[in-house]
Amino acid sequence: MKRRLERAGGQQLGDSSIIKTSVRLLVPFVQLFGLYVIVHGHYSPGGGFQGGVALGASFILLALAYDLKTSIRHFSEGANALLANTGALIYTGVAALCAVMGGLFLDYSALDKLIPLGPIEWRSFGIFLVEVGVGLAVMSIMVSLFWDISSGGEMDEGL
Amino acid sequence: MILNIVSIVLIALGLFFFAVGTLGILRFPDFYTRVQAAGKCDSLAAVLVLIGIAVYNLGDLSLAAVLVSIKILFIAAFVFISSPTATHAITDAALLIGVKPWTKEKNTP
Amino acid sequence: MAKVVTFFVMFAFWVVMSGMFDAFHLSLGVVSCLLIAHFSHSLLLYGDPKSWGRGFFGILFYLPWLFWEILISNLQVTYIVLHPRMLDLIDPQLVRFKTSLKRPLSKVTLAQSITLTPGTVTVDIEEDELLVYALTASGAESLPGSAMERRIAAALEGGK
Amino acid sequence: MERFFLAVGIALMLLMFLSLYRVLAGPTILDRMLGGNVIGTKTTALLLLIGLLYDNVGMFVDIAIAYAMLNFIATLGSAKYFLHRKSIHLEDISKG
Repeated sequence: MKRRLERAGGQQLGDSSIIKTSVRLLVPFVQLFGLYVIVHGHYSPGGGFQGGVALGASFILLALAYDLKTSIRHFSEGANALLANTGALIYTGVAALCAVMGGLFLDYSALDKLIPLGPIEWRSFGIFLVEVGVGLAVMSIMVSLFWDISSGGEMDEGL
Repeated sequence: MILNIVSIVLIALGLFFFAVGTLGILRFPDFYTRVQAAGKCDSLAAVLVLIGIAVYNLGDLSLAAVLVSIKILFIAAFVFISSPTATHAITDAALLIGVKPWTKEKNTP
Repeated sequence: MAKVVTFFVMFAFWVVMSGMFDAFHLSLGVVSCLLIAHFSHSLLLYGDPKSWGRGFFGILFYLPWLFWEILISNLQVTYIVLHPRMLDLIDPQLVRFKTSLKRPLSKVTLAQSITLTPGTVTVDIEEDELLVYALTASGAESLPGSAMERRIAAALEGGK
Repeated sequence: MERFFLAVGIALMLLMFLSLYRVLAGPTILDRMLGGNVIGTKTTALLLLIGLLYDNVGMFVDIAIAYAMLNFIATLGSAKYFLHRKSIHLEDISKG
Protein backbone atom coordinates (compact mmCIF):
# COMPACT_ATOMS: atom_id res chain seq x y z
CA MET A 1 0.00 0.00 0.00
CA LYS A 2 2.90 2.30 0.75
CA ARG A 3 4.19 2.17 -2.78
CA ARG A 4 0.71 2.83 -4.11
CA LEU A 5 0.53 6.01 -2.09
CA GLU A 6 3.94 7.07 -3.30
CA ARG A 7 2.69 6.56 -6.80
CA ALA A 8 -0.35 8.65 -5.97
CA GLY A 9 2.03 11.41 -4.97
CA GLY A 10 3.71 11.19 -8.36
CA GLN A 11 0.29 11.04 -10.04
CA GLN A 12 1.29 8.42 -12.56
CA LEU A 13 -1.18 6.08 -14.11
CA GLY A 14 1.39 5.09 -16.67
CA ASP A 15 3.22 2.85 -14.23
CA SER A 16 0.59 0.17 -14.58
CA SER A 17 2.01 -2.77 -16.48
CA ILE A 18 -1.49 -3.96 -17.40
CA ILE A 19 -2.20 -0.83 -19.42
CA LYS A 20 1.29 -0.84 -20.93
CA THR A 21 1.11 -4.42 -22.16
CA SER A 22 -2.41 -4.11 -23.55
CA VAL A 23 -1.62 -0.88 -25.34
CA ARG A 24 1.58 -2.19 -26.84
CA LEU A 25 -0.36 -5.11 -28.27
CA LEU A 26 -3.06 -2.86 -29.70
CA VAL A 27 -1.03 0.02 -31.15
CA PRO A 28 0.26 -1.69 -34.35
CA PHE A 29 -3.26 -2.81 -35.24
CA VAL A 30 -4.64 0.67 -34.66
CA GLN A 31 -1.92 2.09 -36.92
CA LEU A 32 -2.70 -0.42 -39.66
CA PHE A 33 -6.39 0.41 -39.34
CA GLY A 34 -5.57 4.07 -39.80
CA LEU A 35 -3.55 3.36 -42.95
CA TYR A 36 -6.36 1.11 -44.23
CA VAL A 37 -8.93 3.87 -43.76
CA ILE A 38 -6.72 6.38 -45.60
CA VAL A 39 -6.06 4.06 -48.54
CA HIS A 40 -9.63 2.81 -48.94
CA GLY A 41 -11.07 6.29 -48.68
CA HIS A 42 -12.94 6.12 -51.95
CA TYR A 43 -14.70 2.77 -51.32
CA SER A 44 -15.69 2.92 -47.69
CA PRO A 45 -16.62 5.60 -45.18
CA GLY A 46 -13.60 7.52 -44.05
CA GLY A 47 -10.75 8.90 -46.04
CA GLY A 48 -7.79 11.09 -45.31
CA PHE A 49 -9.10 12.92 -42.30
CA GLN A 50 -10.54 9.93 -40.43
CA GLY A 51 -7.55 7.74 -41.14
CA GLY A 52 -5.24 10.50 -40.02
CA VAL A 53 -7.16 10.76 -36.76
CA ALA A 54 -6.84 6.99 -36.21
CA LEU A 55 -3.10 7.14 -36.88
CA GLY A 56 -2.69 10.09 -34.56
CA ALA A 57 -4.78 8.32 -31.93
CA SER A 58 -2.33 5.42 -31.92
CA PHE A 59 0.50 7.76 -30.89
CA ILE A 60 -1.77 9.45 -28.36
CA LEU A 61 -2.53 6.00 -26.94
CA LEU A 62 1.18 5.37 -26.62
CA ALA A 63 1.66 8.69 -24.86
CA LEU A 64 -1.23 7.92 -22.49
CA ALA A 65 -0.04 4.44 -21.56
CA TYR A 66 3.64 5.25 -21.19
CA ASP A 67 4.62 8.89 -21.11
CA LEU A 68 5.29 11.67 -23.53
CA LYS A 69 8.96 10.78 -23.87
CA THR A 70 8.23 7.27 -25.09
CA SER A 71 5.82 8.55 -27.67
CA ILE A 72 8.39 11.10 -28.85
CA ARG A 73 11.01 8.35 -29.07
CA HIS A 74 8.76 6.37 -31.41
CA PHE A 75 7.77 9.37 -33.47
CA SER A 76 10.21 12.24 -33.14
CA GLU A 77 9.36 15.91 -33.29
CA GLY A 78 11.43 16.36 -36.42
CA ALA A 79 9.60 13.57 -38.24
CA ASN A 80 6.35 15.08 -37.04
CA ALA A 81 7.07 18.49 -38.51
CA LEU A 82 8.43 16.89 -41.69
CA LEU A 83 5.27 14.79 -42.18
CA ALA A 84 2.94 17.72 -41.47
CA ASN A 85 4.64 19.80 -44.13
CA THR A 86 4.91 16.90 -46.58
CA GLY A 87 1.19 16.26 -46.24
CA ALA A 88 0.28 19.86 -46.89
CA LEU A 89 2.76 19.93 -49.77
CA ILE A 90 1.26 16.83 -51.41
CA TYR A 91 -2.21 18.32 -51.17
CA THR A 92 -1.38 21.76 -52.53
CA GLY A 93 1.18 20.32 -54.94
CA VAL A 94 -1.29 17.99 -56.63
CA ALA A 95 -3.94 20.70 -56.67
CA ALA A 96 -1.63 23.34 -58.09
CA LEU A 97 -0.19 20.91 -60.62
CA CYS A 98 -3.71 20.44 -61.96
CA ALA A 99 -4.02 24.18 -62.36
CA VAL A 100 -0.60 24.43 -64.03
CA MET A 101 -1.47 21.67 -66.50
CA GLY A 102 -4.43 23.70 -67.68
CA GLY A 103 -7.33 22.42 -65.60
CA LEU A 104 -9.08 23.87 -62.61
CA PHE A 105 -7.68 23.74 -59.05
CA LEU A 106 -8.03 20.06 -57.97
CA ASP A 107 -9.29 19.05 -61.43
CA TYR A 108 -7.37 15.78 -61.57
CA SER A 109 -8.24 14.88 -65.15
CA ALA A 110 -5.88 17.63 -66.30
CA LEU A 111 -2.96 15.54 -65.02
CA ASP A 112 -3.62 13.20 -67.95
CA LYS A 113 -1.40 15.44 -70.04
CA LEU A 114 1.54 14.77 -67.74
CA ILE A 115 1.36 10.96 -67.60
CA PRO A 116 -1.25 9.51 -69.93
CA LEU A 117 -3.35 7.10 -67.91
CA GLY A 118 -6.78 8.28 -68.97
CA PRO A 119 -8.84 11.01 -67.28
CA ILE A 120 -11.08 8.61 -65.29
CA GLU A 121 -8.13 6.75 -63.79
CA TRP A 122 -6.49 10.05 -62.96
CA ARG A 123 -9.60 11.22 -61.10
CA SER A 124 -9.47 8.12 -58.89
CA PHE A 125 -5.71 8.25 -58.45
CA GLY A 126 -5.72 11.99 -57.78
CA ILE A 127 -8.25 11.59 -54.96
CA PHE A 128 -6.00 8.90 -53.53
CA LEU A 129 -2.94 11.16 -53.61
CA VAL A 130 -4.79 14.05 -52.02
CA GLU A 131 -6.13 11.80 -49.29
CA VAL A 132 -2.67 10.52 -48.44
CA GLY A 133 -1.58 14.14 -48.09
CA VAL A 134 -4.55 15.05 -45.91
CA GLY A 135 -4.01 11.95 -43.76
CA LEU A 136 -0.33 12.72 -43.11
CA ALA A 137 -1.07 16.34 -42.24
CA VAL A 138 -3.97 15.48 -39.93
CA MET A 139 -1.95 12.82 -38.13
CA SER A 140 0.95 15.16 -37.38
CA ILE A 141 -1.31 18.01 -36.34
CA MET A 142 -3.30 15.71 -33.99
CA VAL A 143 -0.14 14.38 -32.36
CA SER A 144 1.51 17.75 -31.97
CA LEU A 145 -1.70 19.26 -30.58
CA PHE A 146 -1.81 16.51 -27.97
CA TRP A 147 1.86 16.94 -27.08
CA ASP A 148 1.52 20.69 -26.71
CA ILE A 149 -1.71 20.72 -24.73
CA SER A 150 -0.90 17.83 -22.41
CA SER A 151 2.48 19.17 -21.35
CA GLY A 152 1.78 22.87 -21.48
CA GLY A 153 4.14 23.24 -24.43
CA GLU A 154 7.15 21.94 -22.53
CA MET A 155 7.28 18.42 -24.02
CA ASP A 156 8.50 16.89 -20.77
CA GLU A 157 6.22 14.70 -18.69
CA GLY A 158 2.86 15.09 -20.31
CA LEU A 159 -0.50 14.04 -19.00
CA MET B 1 -31.67 -21.82 -40.86
CA ILE B 2 -29.57 -23.28 -38.05
CA LEU B 3 -27.27 -20.27 -38.34
CA ASN B 4 -30.25 -17.95 -37.82
CA ILE B 5 -31.34 -19.78 -34.68
CA VAL B 6 -27.80 -19.77 -33.27
CA SER B 7 -27.41 -16.06 -33.91
CA ILE B 8 -30.83 -15.29 -32.39
CA VAL B 9 -29.89 -17.20 -29.24
CA LEU B 10 -26.51 -15.47 -28.99
CA ILE B 11 -27.91 -11.99 -29.56
CA ALA B 12 -30.78 -12.54 -27.09
CA LEU B 13 -28.31 -13.78 -24.46
CA GLY B 14 -26.13 -10.73 -25.12
CA LEU B 15 -29.11 -8.43 -24.75
CA PHE B 16 -29.97 -10.09 -21.44
CA PHE B 17 -26.46 -9.48 -20.11
CA PHE B 18 -26.56 -5.88 -21.38
CA ALA B 19 -29.77 -5.44 -19.38
CA VAL B 20 -28.18 -6.98 -16.29
CA GLY B 21 -25.17 -4.71 -16.60
CA THR B 22 -27.33 -1.60 -16.94
CA LEU B 23 -29.48 -2.65 -13.99
CA GLY B 24 -26.26 -3.26 -12.06
CA ILE B 25 -24.87 0.23 -12.58
CA LEU B 26 -28.22 1.66 -11.52
CA ARG B 27 -28.68 -0.46 -8.38
CA PHE B 28 -25.24 -0.99 -6.83
CA PRO B 29 -24.37 1.26 -3.88
CA ASP B 30 -20.94 2.69 -4.79
CA PHE B 31 -18.48 3.20 -7.58
CA TYR B 32 -16.40 0.05 -7.10
CA THR B 33 -19.39 -2.26 -7.10
CA ARG B 34 -20.79 -0.51 -10.17
CA VAL B 35 -17.54 -1.21 -12.00
CA GLN B 36 -18.14 -4.92 -11.40
CA ALA B 37 -21.50 -4.81 -13.13
CA ALA B 38 -20.57 -2.42 -15.90
CA GLY B 39 -17.18 -3.62 -17.01
CA LYS B 40 -17.88 -7.32 -17.04
CA CYS B 41 -21.47 -7.94 -17.97
CA ASP B 42 -21.03 -5.39 -20.73
CA SER B 43 -17.92 -6.89 -22.27
CA LEU B 44 -19.39 -10.41 -22.26
CA ALA B 45 -22.65 -9.09 -23.69
CA ALA B 46 -20.90 -7.14 -26.41
CA VAL B 47 -18.83 -10.17 -27.39
CA LEU B 48 -21.94 -12.37 -27.51
CA VAL B 49 -23.87 -9.90 -29.66
CA LEU B 50 -20.90 -9.45 -32.00
CA ILE B 51 -20.43 -13.20 -32.42
CA GLY B 52 -24.16 -13.52 -33.05
CA ILE B 53 -24.01 -10.91 -35.81
CA ALA B 54 -20.93 -12.57 -37.30
CA VAL B 55 -22.74 -15.93 -37.39
CA TYR B 56 -25.81 -14.41 -39.03
CA ASN B 57 -23.60 -12.68 -41.57
CA LEU B 58 -22.26 -16.07 -42.70
CA GLY B 59 -25.76 -16.82 -44.08
CA ASP B 60 -24.75 -16.19 -47.70
CA LEU B 61 -21.43 -17.94 -47.97
CA SER B 62 -19.26 -15.64 -50.09
CA LEU B 63 -15.69 -14.47 -49.62
CA ALA B 64 -16.76 -10.94 -48.76
CA ALA B 65 -19.21 -12.13 -46.11
CA VAL B 66 -16.59 -14.36 -44.51
CA LEU B 67 -14.09 -11.49 -44.41
CA VAL B 68 -16.68 -9.20 -42.83
CA SER B 69 -17.41 -11.87 -40.21
CA ILE B 70 -13.71 -12.13 -39.40
CA LYS B 71 -13.61 -8.35 -39.04
CA ILE B 72 -16.51 -8.52 -36.58
CA LEU B 73 -14.55 -11.13 -34.62
CA PHE B 74 -11.63 -8.66 -34.59
CA ILE B 75 -13.92 -6.14 -32.91
CA ALA B 76 -14.86 -8.81 -30.37
CA ALA B 77 -11.18 -9.48 -29.67
CA PHE B 78 -10.55 -5.75 -29.37
CA VAL B 79 -13.38 -5.42 -26.83
CA PHE B 80 -11.96 -8.42 -24.97
CA ILE B 81 -8.58 -6.72 -24.57
CA SER B 82 -9.63 -3.10 -24.20
CA SER B 83 -12.60 -3.43 -21.85
CA PRO B 84 -10.71 -4.86 -18.85
CA THR B 85 -7.92 -2.37 -19.47
CA ALA B 86 -10.36 0.53 -19.32
CA THR B 87 -11.98 -0.94 -16.20
CA HIS B 88 -8.60 -1.30 -14.57
CA ALA B 89 -7.66 2.28 -15.48
CA ILE B 90 -10.84 3.74 -13.98
CA THR B 91 -10.61 1.65 -10.80
CA ASP B 92 -6.96 2.48 -10.29
CA ALA B 93 -7.69 6.18 -10.78
CA ALA B 94 -10.57 6.01 -8.30
CA LEU B 95 -8.45 4.35 -5.64
CA LEU B 96 -5.61 6.83 -6.11
CA ILE B 97 -7.91 9.84 -6.06
CA GLY B 98 -9.45 8.50 -2.87
CA VAL B 99 -13.05 7.53 -3.63
CA LYS B 100 -14.22 5.73 -0.48
CA PRO B 101 -15.32 2.12 -0.97
CA TRP B 102 -18.65 1.01 0.43
CA THR B 103 -18.19 -1.64 3.10
CA LYS B 104 -20.63 -3.79 4.92
CA GLU B 105 -19.60 -2.91 8.48
CA LYS B 106 -19.92 0.81 8.01
CA ASN B 107 -23.36 0.76 6.47
CA THR B 108 -25.15 -1.81 8.59
CA PRO B 109 -26.31 -0.48 11.98
CA MET C 1 13.32 -11.34 -36.83
CA ALA C 2 10.75 -9.27 -34.99
CA LYS C 3 10.27 -7.13 -38.08
CA VAL C 4 9.61 -10.12 -40.36
CA VAL C 5 7.07 -11.67 -38.00
CA THR C 6 5.36 -8.31 -37.48
CA PHE C 7 5.19 -7.84 -41.24
CA PHE C 8 3.44 -11.16 -41.82
CA VAL C 9 1.00 -10.71 -38.94
CA MET C 10 0.17 -7.23 -40.19
CA PHE C 11 -0.20 -8.41 -43.78
CA ALA C 12 -2.67 -11.13 -42.78
CA PHE C 13 -4.61 -8.49 -40.87
CA TRP C 14 -4.49 -6.17 -43.90
CA VAL C 15 -5.83 -8.81 -46.31
CA VAL C 16 -8.77 -9.51 -44.01
CA MET C 17 -9.46 -5.81 -43.51
CA SER C 18 -9.13 -4.81 -47.14
CA GLY C 19 -10.96 -7.60 -48.95
CA MET C 20 -9.61 -6.35 -52.31
CA PHE C 21 -7.10 -8.47 -54.14
CA ASP C 22 -6.06 -6.33 -57.11
CA ALA C 23 -2.39 -5.44 -57.48
CA PHE C 24 -2.84 -1.77 -56.58
CA HIS C 25 -4.37 -2.41 -53.16
CA LEU C 26 -2.11 -5.36 -52.35
CA SER C 27 0.99 -3.29 -53.09
CA LEU C 28 -0.35 -0.49 -50.91
CA GLY C 29 -0.85 -3.10 -48.21
CA VAL C 30 2.76 -4.24 -48.54
CA VAL C 31 3.96 -0.64 -48.23
CA SER C 32 1.77 0.01 -45.16
CA CYS C 33 2.85 -3.22 -43.48
CA LEU C 34 6.51 -2.42 -44.14
CA LEU C 35 6.05 1.01 -42.57
CA ILE C 36 4.47 -0.46 -39.46
CA ALA C 37 6.98 -3.30 -39.25
CA HIS C 38 9.72 -0.69 -39.33
CA PHE C 39 8.25 1.73 -36.81
CA SER C 40 6.36 -0.50 -34.38
CA HIS C 41 8.09 -3.88 -34.39
CA SER C 42 9.31 -3.36 -30.86
CA LEU C 43 5.74 -2.91 -29.63
CA LEU C 44 3.96 -6.05 -30.76
CA LEU C 45 6.68 -8.60 -30.05
CA TYR C 46 9.44 -8.52 -27.51
CA GLY C 47 11.55 -11.02 -25.62
CA ASP C 48 13.03 -14.08 -27.26
CA PRO C 49 11.53 -15.37 -30.52
CA LYS C 50 10.83 -18.86 -29.20
CA SER C 51 8.24 -17.68 -26.72
CA TRP C 52 6.05 -15.91 -29.32
CA GLY C 53 4.60 -19.00 -30.92
CA ARG C 54 3.97 -20.71 -27.62
CA GLY C 55 2.38 -17.54 -26.24
CA PHE C 56 0.01 -17.32 -29.19
CA PHE C 57 -1.10 -20.94 -29.17
CA GLY C 58 -1.18 -21.11 -25.39
CA ILE C 59 -3.58 -18.19 -25.26
CA LEU C 60 -5.62 -19.72 -28.07
CA PHE C 61 -6.16 -22.90 -26.04
CA TYR C 62 -6.71 -20.96 -22.85
CA LEU C 63 -9.46 -18.73 -24.25
CA PRO C 64 -12.38 -21.22 -24.46
CA TRP C 65 -11.93 -22.19 -20.83
CA LEU C 66 -11.76 -18.52 -19.85
CA PHE C 67 -14.93 -17.80 -21.81
CA TRP C 68 -16.79 -20.58 -20.01
CA GLU C 69 -15.55 -19.31 -16.65
CA ILE C 70 -16.69 -15.78 -17.50
CA LEU C 71 -20.14 -17.08 -18.43
CA ILE C 72 -20.48 -18.98 -15.13
CA SER C 73 -19.43 -16.09 -12.95
CA ASN C 74 -21.56 -13.70 -14.97
CA LEU C 75 -24.56 -15.75 -13.95
CA GLN C 76 -23.51 -15.37 -10.31
CA VAL C 77 -23.33 -11.59 -10.68
CA THR C 78 -26.68 -11.69 -12.47
CA TYR C 79 -28.14 -13.44 -9.43
CA ILE C 80 -26.73 -10.73 -7.16
CA VAL C 81 -27.97 -7.89 -9.36
CA LEU C 82 -31.48 -9.27 -9.66
CA HIS C 83 -31.80 -10.23 -5.98
CA PRO C 84 -34.24 -7.89 -4.22
CA ARG C 85 -32.12 -7.53 -1.06
CA MET C 86 -28.84 -7.14 -2.92
CA LEU C 87 -26.98 -5.34 -0.16
CA ASP C 88 -27.11 -8.41 2.07
CA LEU C 89 -25.33 -10.51 -0.50
CA ILE C 90 -22.36 -8.32 -1.28
CA ASP C 91 -19.40 -7.82 0.99
CA PRO C 92 -16.81 -5.84 -0.96
CA GLN C 93 -13.20 -6.03 0.12
CA LEU C 94 -9.69 -5.40 -1.12
CA VAL C 95 -7.48 -8.49 -1.21
CA ARG C 96 -3.82 -8.78 -2.05
CA PHE C 97 -2.14 -12.04 -2.87
CA LYS C 98 1.11 -13.27 -4.32
CA THR C 99 1.24 -14.99 -7.67
CA SER C 100 3.81 -17.58 -8.66
CA LEU C 101 3.84 -16.48 -12.32
CA LYS C 102 7.15 -15.12 -13.55
CA ARG C 103 6.79 -13.61 -17.01
CA PRO C 104 5.25 -10.11 -17.26
CA LEU C 105 2.96 -11.24 -20.07
CA SER C 106 1.49 -14.08 -18.02
CA LYS C 107 1.03 -11.78 -15.04
CA VAL C 108 -0.89 -9.36 -17.23
CA THR C 109 -2.93 -12.23 -18.66
CA LEU C 110 -3.82 -13.30 -15.14
CA ALA C 111 -4.77 -9.73 -14.21
CA GLN C 112 -6.94 -9.30 -17.30
CA SER C 113 -8.61 -12.68 -16.70
CA ILE C 114 -9.38 -11.70 -13.12
CA THR C 115 -10.83 -8.42 -14.34
CA LEU C 116 -12.90 -10.13 -17.01
CA THR C 117 -14.33 -12.57 -14.50
CA PRO C 118 -17.19 -10.73 -12.84
CA GLY C 119 -16.99 -10.18 -9.13
CA THR C 120 -13.30 -9.27 -9.09
CA VAL C 121 -11.26 -6.37 -10.49
CA THR C 122 -7.48 -6.21 -10.53
CA VAL C 123 -6.54 -2.80 -9.24
CA ASP C 124 -2.78 -3.03 -9.40
CA ILE C 125 0.23 -5.25 -10.00
CA GLU C 126 3.39 -4.70 -8.00
CA GLU C 127 6.21 -7.08 -8.77
CA ASP C 128 4.46 -10.38 -7.99
CA GLU C 129 1.66 -9.07 -5.80
CA LEU C 130 -1.80 -8.44 -7.16
CA LEU C 131 -4.25 -6.06 -5.52
CA VAL C 132 -7.76 -7.27 -6.24
CA TYR C 133 -11.11 -5.73 -5.39
CA ALA C 134 -13.65 -8.51 -4.82
CA LEU C 135 -17.41 -8.16 -4.66
CA THR C 136 -18.10 -11.07 -2.32
CA ALA C 137 -16.12 -12.78 0.39
CA SER C 138 -16.22 -16.14 -1.38
CA GLY C 139 -14.83 -14.56 -4.53
CA ALA C 140 -11.96 -13.11 -2.54
CA GLU C 141 -11.12 -16.40 -0.85
CA SER C 142 -10.96 -18.39 -4.06
CA LEU C 143 -8.32 -16.16 -5.65
CA PRO C 144 -4.89 -17.34 -4.43
CA GLY C 145 -3.66 -20.39 -6.28
CA SER C 146 -6.81 -20.67 -8.36
CA ALA C 147 -7.35 -22.94 -11.36
CA MET C 148 -6.97 -19.85 -13.55
CA GLU C 149 -3.42 -19.28 -12.38
CA ARG C 150 -2.49 -22.92 -12.95
CA ARG C 151 -3.93 -22.88 -16.45
CA ILE C 152 -2.09 -19.68 -17.36
CA ALA C 153 1.12 -21.19 -16.00
CA ALA C 154 0.57 -24.26 -18.17
CA ALA C 155 -0.30 -22.20 -21.24
CA LEU C 156 2.36 -19.52 -21.12
CA GLU C 157 5.15 -20.74 -18.89
CA GLY C 158 5.04 -24.52 -19.30
CA GLY C 159 8.29 -26.40 -19.59
CA LYS C 160 10.44 -23.80 -17.91
CA MET D 1 -35.22 -11.59 -38.98
CA GLU D 2 -35.29 -7.84 -39.72
CA ARG D 3 -37.97 -7.36 -37.07
CA PHE D 4 -35.82 -9.16 -34.51
CA PHE D 5 -32.82 -6.92 -35.23
CA LEU D 6 -35.05 -3.85 -35.05
CA ALA D 7 -36.40 -4.98 -31.67
CA VAL D 8 -32.89 -5.62 -30.34
CA GLY D 9 -31.79 -2.21 -31.58
CA ILE D 10 -34.69 -0.46 -29.85
CA ALA D 11 -34.00 -2.40 -26.64
CA LEU D 12 -30.36 -1.31 -26.80
CA MET D 13 -31.48 2.29 -27.21
CA LEU D 14 -33.67 2.02 -24.11
CA LEU D 15 -30.78 0.52 -22.13
CA MET D 16 -28.58 3.40 -23.27
CA PHE D 17 -31.14 5.87 -21.94
CA LEU D 18 -31.12 4.02 -18.61
CA SER D 19 -27.31 4.20 -18.51
CA LEU D 20 -27.61 7.91 -19.22
CA TYR D 21 -29.05 8.24 -15.72
CA ARG D 22 -25.67 7.26 -14.30
CA VAL D 23 -23.97 9.85 -16.50
CA LEU D 24 -26.33 12.59 -15.35
CA ALA D 25 -26.68 11.70 -11.68
CA GLY D 26 -23.04 11.07 -10.81
CA PRO D 27 -22.30 11.16 -7.88
CA THR D 28 -18.56 11.20 -8.70
CA ILE D 29 -16.93 12.11 -11.98
CA LEU D 30 -15.72 8.52 -12.34
CA ASP D 31 -19.30 7.25 -12.27
CA ARG D 32 -20.04 9.50 -15.20
CA MET D 33 -17.06 8.14 -17.10
CA LEU D 34 -18.23 4.62 -16.37
CA GLY D 35 -21.68 5.45 -17.72
CA GLY D 36 -20.13 6.88 -20.86
CA ASN D 37 -17.97 3.80 -21.35
CA VAL D 38 -20.99 1.51 -21.01
CA ILE D 39 -22.94 3.54 -23.55
CA GLY D 40 -19.98 3.34 -25.92
CA THR D 41 -19.85 -0.45 -25.72
CA LYS D 42 -23.55 -0.66 -26.51
CA THR D 43 -23.10 1.73 -29.42
CA THR D 44 -20.56 -0.61 -31.01
CA ALA D 45 -23.14 -3.40 -31.03
CA LEU D 46 -25.89 -1.03 -32.15
CA LEU D 47 -23.85 0.18 -35.14
CA LEU D 48 -23.48 -3.38 -36.41
CA LEU D 49 -27.21 -4.00 -35.95
CA ILE D 50 -27.92 -0.86 -37.99
CA GLY D 51 -25.55 -2.25 -40.60
CA LEU D 52 -27.56 -5.47 -40.75
CA LEU D 53 -30.80 -3.51 -41.10
CA TYR D 54 -29.41 -1.43 -43.96
CA ASP D 55 -27.98 -4.60 -45.52
CA ASN D 56 -24.53 -3.04 -45.64
CA VAL D 57 -22.50 -4.60 -42.81
CA GLY D 58 -19.16 -4.22 -44.57
CA MET D 59 -19.40 -0.45 -44.32
CA PHE D 60 -20.60 -0.26 -40.74
CA VAL D 61 -17.89 -2.63 -39.50
CA ASP D 62 -15.25 0.02 -40.13
CA ILE D 63 -17.27 2.61 -38.24
CA ALA D 64 -17.76 0.17 -35.37
CA ILE D 65 -14.02 -0.57 -35.14
CA ALA D 66 -13.26 3.15 -35.08
CA TYR D 67 -15.92 3.73 -32.45
CA ALA D 68 -14.69 0.93 -30.17
CA MET D 69 -11.16 2.31 -30.49
CA LEU D 70 -12.14 5.88 -29.68
CA ASN D 71 -14.23 4.69 -26.73
CA PHE D 72 -11.19 2.94 -25.30
CA ILE D 73 -8.90 5.92 -25.84
CA ALA D 74 -11.44 8.33 -24.36
CA THR D 75 -11.83 6.27 -21.19
CA LEU D 76 -8.08 5.83 -20.76
CA GLY D 77 -7.42 9.51 -21.44
CA SER D 78 -10.05 10.83 -19.08
CA ALA D 79 -9.00 8.41 -16.33
CA LYS D 80 -5.48 9.74 -16.63
CA TYR D 81 -6.65 13.33 -16.79
CA PHE D 82 -8.70 13.12 -13.61
CA LEU D 83 -5.84 11.37 -11.88
CA HIS D 84 -3.58 14.23 -12.86
CA ARG D 85 -6.00 16.95 -11.79
CA LYS D 86 -6.75 15.60 -8.35
CA SER D 87 -7.76 19.06 -7.21
CA ILE D 88 -11.15 18.51 -8.82
CA HIS D 89 -13.46 18.01 -5.87
CA LEU D 90 -15.26 14.78 -6.42
CA GLU D 91 -18.56 15.59 -4.79
CA ASP D 92 -18.87 19.26 -5.66
CA ILE D 93 -19.75 18.68 -9.25
CA SER D 94 -22.92 16.78 -8.50
CA LYS D 95 -24.06 19.19 -5.82
CA GLY D 96 -23.69 22.11 -8.18
